[in-house]
Amino acid sequence: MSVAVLARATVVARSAPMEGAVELVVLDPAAANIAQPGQFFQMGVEAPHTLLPRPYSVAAVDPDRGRLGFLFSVVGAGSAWLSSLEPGDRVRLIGPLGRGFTPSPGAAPICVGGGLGIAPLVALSAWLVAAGRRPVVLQGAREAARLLPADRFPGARILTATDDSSAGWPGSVVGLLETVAAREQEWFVCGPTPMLQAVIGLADALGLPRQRIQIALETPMGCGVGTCLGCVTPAAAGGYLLACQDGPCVRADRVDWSRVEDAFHG
Amino acid sequence: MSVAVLARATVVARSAPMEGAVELVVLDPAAANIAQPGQFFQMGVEAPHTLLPRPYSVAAVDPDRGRLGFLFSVVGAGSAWLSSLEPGDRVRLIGPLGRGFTPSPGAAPICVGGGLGIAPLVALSAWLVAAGRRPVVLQGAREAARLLPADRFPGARILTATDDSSAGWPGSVVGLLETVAAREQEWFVCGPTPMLQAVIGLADALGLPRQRIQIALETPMGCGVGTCLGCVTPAAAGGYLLACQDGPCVRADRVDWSRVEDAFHG
Amino acid sequence: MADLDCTVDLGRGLRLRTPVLTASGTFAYGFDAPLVDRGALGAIVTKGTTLRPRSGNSPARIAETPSGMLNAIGLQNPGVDAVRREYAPRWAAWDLPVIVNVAGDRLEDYVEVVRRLDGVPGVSGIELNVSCPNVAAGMQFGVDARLAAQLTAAVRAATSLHLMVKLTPNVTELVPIARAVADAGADSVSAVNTYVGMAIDLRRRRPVLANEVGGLSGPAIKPLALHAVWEVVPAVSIPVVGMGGISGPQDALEFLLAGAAAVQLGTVNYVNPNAAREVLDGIRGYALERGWSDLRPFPLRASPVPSHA
Amino acid sequence: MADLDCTVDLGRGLRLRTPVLTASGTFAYGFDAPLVDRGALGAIVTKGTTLRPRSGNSPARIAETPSGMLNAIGLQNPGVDAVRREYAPRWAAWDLPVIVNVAGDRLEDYVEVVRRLDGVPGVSGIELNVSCPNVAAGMQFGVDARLAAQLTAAVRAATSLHLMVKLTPNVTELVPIARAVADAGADSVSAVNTYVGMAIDLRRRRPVLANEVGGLSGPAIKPLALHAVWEVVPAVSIPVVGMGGISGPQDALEFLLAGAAAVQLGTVNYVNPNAAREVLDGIRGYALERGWSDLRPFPLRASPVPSHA
Ligand SMILES: Cc1cc2nc3c(=O)[nH]c(=O)nc-3n(C[C@H](O)[C@H](O)[C@H](O)COP(=O)(O)OP(=O)(O)OC[C@H]3O[C@@H](n4cnc5c(N)ncnc54)[C@H](O)[C@@H]3O)c2cc1C
Ligand SMILES: Cc1cc2nc3c(=O)[nH]c(=O)nc-3n(C[C@H](O)[C@H](O)[C@H](O)COP(=O)(O)OP(=O)(O)OC[C@H]3O[C@@H](n4cnc5c(N)ncnc54)[C@H](O)[C@@H]3O)c2cc1C
Ligand SMILES: Cc1cc2nc3c(=O)[nH]c(=O)nc-3n(C[C@H](O)[C@H](O)[C@H](O)COP(=O)(O)O)c2cc1C
Ligand SMILES: Cc1cc2nc3c(=O)[nH]c(=O)nc-3n(C[C@H](O)[C@H](O)[C@H](O)COP(=O)(O)O)c2cc1C
Ligand code: FES
Ligand code: FES
Repeated sequence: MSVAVLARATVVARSAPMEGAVELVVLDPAAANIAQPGQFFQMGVEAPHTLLPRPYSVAAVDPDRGRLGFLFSVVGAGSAWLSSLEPGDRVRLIGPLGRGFTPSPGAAPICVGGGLGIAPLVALSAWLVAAGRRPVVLQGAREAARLLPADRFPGARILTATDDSSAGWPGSVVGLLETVAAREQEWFVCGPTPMLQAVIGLADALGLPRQRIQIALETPMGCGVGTCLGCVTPAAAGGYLLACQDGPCVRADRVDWSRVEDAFHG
Repeated sequence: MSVAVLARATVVARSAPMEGAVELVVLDPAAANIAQPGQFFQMGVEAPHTLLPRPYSVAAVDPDRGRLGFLFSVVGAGSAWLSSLEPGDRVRLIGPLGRGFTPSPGAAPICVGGGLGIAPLVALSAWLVAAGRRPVVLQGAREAARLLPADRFPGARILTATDDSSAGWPGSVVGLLETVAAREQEWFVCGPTPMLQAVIGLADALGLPRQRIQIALETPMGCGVGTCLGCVTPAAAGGYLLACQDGPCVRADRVDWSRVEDAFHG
Repeated sequence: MADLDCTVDLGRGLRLRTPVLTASGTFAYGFDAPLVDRGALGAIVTKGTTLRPRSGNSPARIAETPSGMLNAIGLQNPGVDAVRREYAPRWAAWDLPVIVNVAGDRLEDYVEVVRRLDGVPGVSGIELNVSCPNVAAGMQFGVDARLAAQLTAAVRAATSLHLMVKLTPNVTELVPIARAVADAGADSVSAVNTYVGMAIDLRRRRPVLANEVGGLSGPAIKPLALHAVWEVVPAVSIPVVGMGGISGPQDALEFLLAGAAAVQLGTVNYVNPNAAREVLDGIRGYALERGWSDLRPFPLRASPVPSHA
Repeated sequence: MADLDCTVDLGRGLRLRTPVLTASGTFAYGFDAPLVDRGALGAIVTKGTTLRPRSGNSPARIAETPSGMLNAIGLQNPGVDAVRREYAPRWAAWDLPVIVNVAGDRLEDYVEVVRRLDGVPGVSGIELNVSCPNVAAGMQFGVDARLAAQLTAAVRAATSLHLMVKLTPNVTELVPIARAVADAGADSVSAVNTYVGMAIDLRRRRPVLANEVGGLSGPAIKPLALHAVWEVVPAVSIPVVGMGGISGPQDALEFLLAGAAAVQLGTVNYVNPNAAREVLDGIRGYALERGWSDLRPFPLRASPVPSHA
């Protein structure tokens, strides 16, 4: 926790790598030096009537050039404001925050991303490749145009699924996961709640222990650092996990999935 | 009143014609066709936590090219946001609103502007020149760098005053006015309240009837159209004038200057 | 596309073609906001009107605050006689009902104002402002259930017009007051008026408003006003007209889901003259998307059984 | 440049080196906000602490609103015993006073919590949260002068620590309640807690918060909170600690001018971890510009004569 920094970072690039998504690259050397895949940043927004910073997973970490990449969709006033930033503009960043993914050495890493849930997995895939591993990345989207191009995952094996069958596996990314799932794997998952629940169901059916699944949680956040107690997800041990402090990346066995329905806002 | 239009106008130019001021030129053909010197526009601002539109006098009207010019200083969140607009950006405009200046045919027109109070007088001077008159423009500012260049008043006789004596008359623009004041004149005045009061004092001393002075009022505004009753200035007839509906340009004899102290916010 | 039946029957003959009204004090007497699309409106509510003309408070009367504004106009208005003589005849020619917002210090004054408006062509209803926080003693009726009921009953006896009572939110418990005015004969309640607030000028070292305190309106108060409506709706069996901080269709929809029969738009009129049209279109879109043919399916919770229906 | 004496004596031994505190529930127990410059702080106020641990409300617990946020955390906390065993010893090593915010449903629970904190090294004061709007019956003490006084007196008898009573603004009249707790032995009052509000999810057609209603904080409420402080200050002869929507130096200065002895920063901590430092610097700048050597010249109005000084 205590390594997070507060920066007025400079935007160095903005692009639209796929439909419905914006990529923002910012200069924040202190943070780029320490950020881990799965961690997030609180990004200050200066849109009318907004107040709280917006949490975003880091999608790319480049310590050499001091850069961080974020990948997001425009859903409301905050993301709309962020998407209007141009090179040279400044943005307030607090981070890196929370716990990232912690891949274990043995198991075969499978990254499963639904929609913009792919964002933290881009960073994770790059990290795994740099560590000499060969992750399998399963990317699901509504349609082909909303898939991040495969060249964004150099060194990884990339498989895709689309709801409208316009590319890759026809249907849900969980269906695709089913086709490659095996017990000796470790899954890293990010996406909407129904998808997470389907992944848990699949693992249970397959006999893959839940502790071999790491989920990047997405909840409304106030502080991002553990002081507001706003970002809770039901814990298997009773009570709640804080997405910002116990997560966002948590082992799936730590979550009480039977109580999870209400935990997600978006 | 009923001619005001609502537009999402496109910014066509932004510049800094003098220190501490920004000039914004926008495309709003319907409004440019009808705006009169002394009228104002409500400009929508999209800065964090702001709500109300900001009133600005029109400083230039170019019906042929469908353009309006505004001249303003950055004093708070709204004007800061407006000053960040760039060509191509859009801004919400409601106007023209209120009553402009109404020069009478006979008297010699003297325009007296203090600080950014010069803004409406730029438009007025241009209008008078186009009508074949030769206005005298007295411009006061803190220092030389804060004076709008004389070439912004083609066809007018331009005199300046600076508080720090760095250009023109050393001291207040009212002192300068005193040097040229004469009974057969008509004065058009805009500036901070103490300056307005000094002008009234000078006219009274000189014997220039107050109805020969037109003041562009500046008050806090809610609606800009006469529905909120927020923009009041004490009226000589008792009760209040509405700056947005009875003004902003009012004859000085209609104002109760003895009660005016509280009428101004800025 | 099938269209939506947007009409709202507020009772006692006050039928609105749309559930979108303008709020008192933000539309004057209906003559000064030409940019607003009247076709979107169900009714106009006028500026608070008193027995005698009032010149209102000294300036400054308004101040912006974060996502809000303070006002302390002090009920500047031409008095009821000017309203019925000069404005009402013009309203009578409109196809848009006008509800006159009535204010006063004393019960007798309220009654007299309402009496003078009763039966005047062009006047379609009364909104009783028991809550103006800006006039000395103006709070008294609205914060006390007994007094509010007394006032409502007295005014009720003086008019056959639709009587809407406007609640002030500056109370510990709103529900007993809403119930009391309903029981005393109000045909509807509107909620809410402004919240008491202030601002201080750092440079001049004094309150920004000459009146020191003022009423807060605008988006800032929306969550508070919505909660007020949410509380009042199940407590009364008369229609509740919701307002407070509505800045666009989404806010208006929240009030309708909370059970408001209609909404009033206030401060937003200053910011966006298109708001009424956008709100109406937003309501239409939301309802039609769900296959509704009128506004009845909106409330999230069932209404209480009307006690005097 | 001459520096400013920023110390504030809140009474009963609670002396602060600066008038800038963190507000309850926005700083947890002081261990989780490393980016905040503690050098700028006069004290920390902890999360509301109850007799037994509480797991709090179901999510969603927070929602953004225009310039504000709603929260319904539901007093998630580890209970007083964990606080005194695990946290207090760490606080004892700090040069920063920690004020424990205490909450409960029953008078006996409050008293017991306070008793267990009394004399614990590391605990420098109590802030009595009589106003948490999120727990069933949590409103009862704070909205009634008699009950608030009763609670204050009972807690007063249980501790020799500085006792700050935190007022809820969700009342018709704040002054009688402030007076009652002052007379019952409070050393200071803090004002205000959050305002009750709500938000509705249009897509899911239900309240956004699982708890339905929540407390509104942030810049949106600043004009309301400032007014509350403005009202309370001249009514009591004990220090008033102001809060509600302070987002930077200018807001804090408004509260000091209104007569607050110190300010608490809440929601702003989420938005800008530098806020406390910026607020302190702003206070310094304002005072030094005017040639003041301490904070005493701030209030715009003279204080009432202390009744028990
Ligand atoms: C740890 C974490 C990492 C995230 N990483 C990404 C990412 O890499 N790419 C991406 O596109 N999105 C990501 N999200 C979701 C992203 O934070 C929201 O889409 C964003 O906050 C929406 O803000 P808005 O103003 O555009 O939307 P609005 O709906 O206007 O926001 C209103 C409020 O709700 C909150 N909110 C709305 N949607 C969400 C959501 N899905 N999750 C949490 N809070 C929400 C906002 O933060 C804000 O406080 C992440 C969320 C979390 C918690
Ligand atoms: C009819 C009219 C014409 C004007 N023309 C010009 C012009 O041509 N050039 C120019 O530089 N300024 C002009 N002003 C002043 C201008 O409106 C303010 O400087 C501007 O509103 C400040 O907004 P802000 O957000 O930057 O400041 P803030 O201080 O943050 O504004 C806070 C609130 O106070 C109001 N406010 C602040 N200062 C003033 C002021 N001086 N007058 C009225 N309201 C104020 C704002 O509108 C806003 O509602 C005019 C004002 C009026 C009434
Ligand atoms: C400038 C102004 C004047 C107002 N005058 C009145 C009034 O005369 N009578 C009344 O009942 N309410 C009055 N109100 C309150 C509004 O009708 C409305 O209740 C309040 O502003 C909340 O709605 P809003 O947030 O949409 O503005 C006034 C509000 C404003 C902003
Ligand atoms: C997430 C959150 C939790 C809070 N928890 C408490 C609490 O436990 N006890 C309490 O007295 N106040 C609590 N508050 C209220 C704050 O201390 C403060 O009174 C309020 O937020 C207004 O100040 P602000 O606008 O600066 O945040 C909480 C506020 C927030 C936002
Ligand atoms: S976001 Fe505040 S505790 Fe997690
Ligand atoms: S600004 Fe609203 S009446 Fe003039």
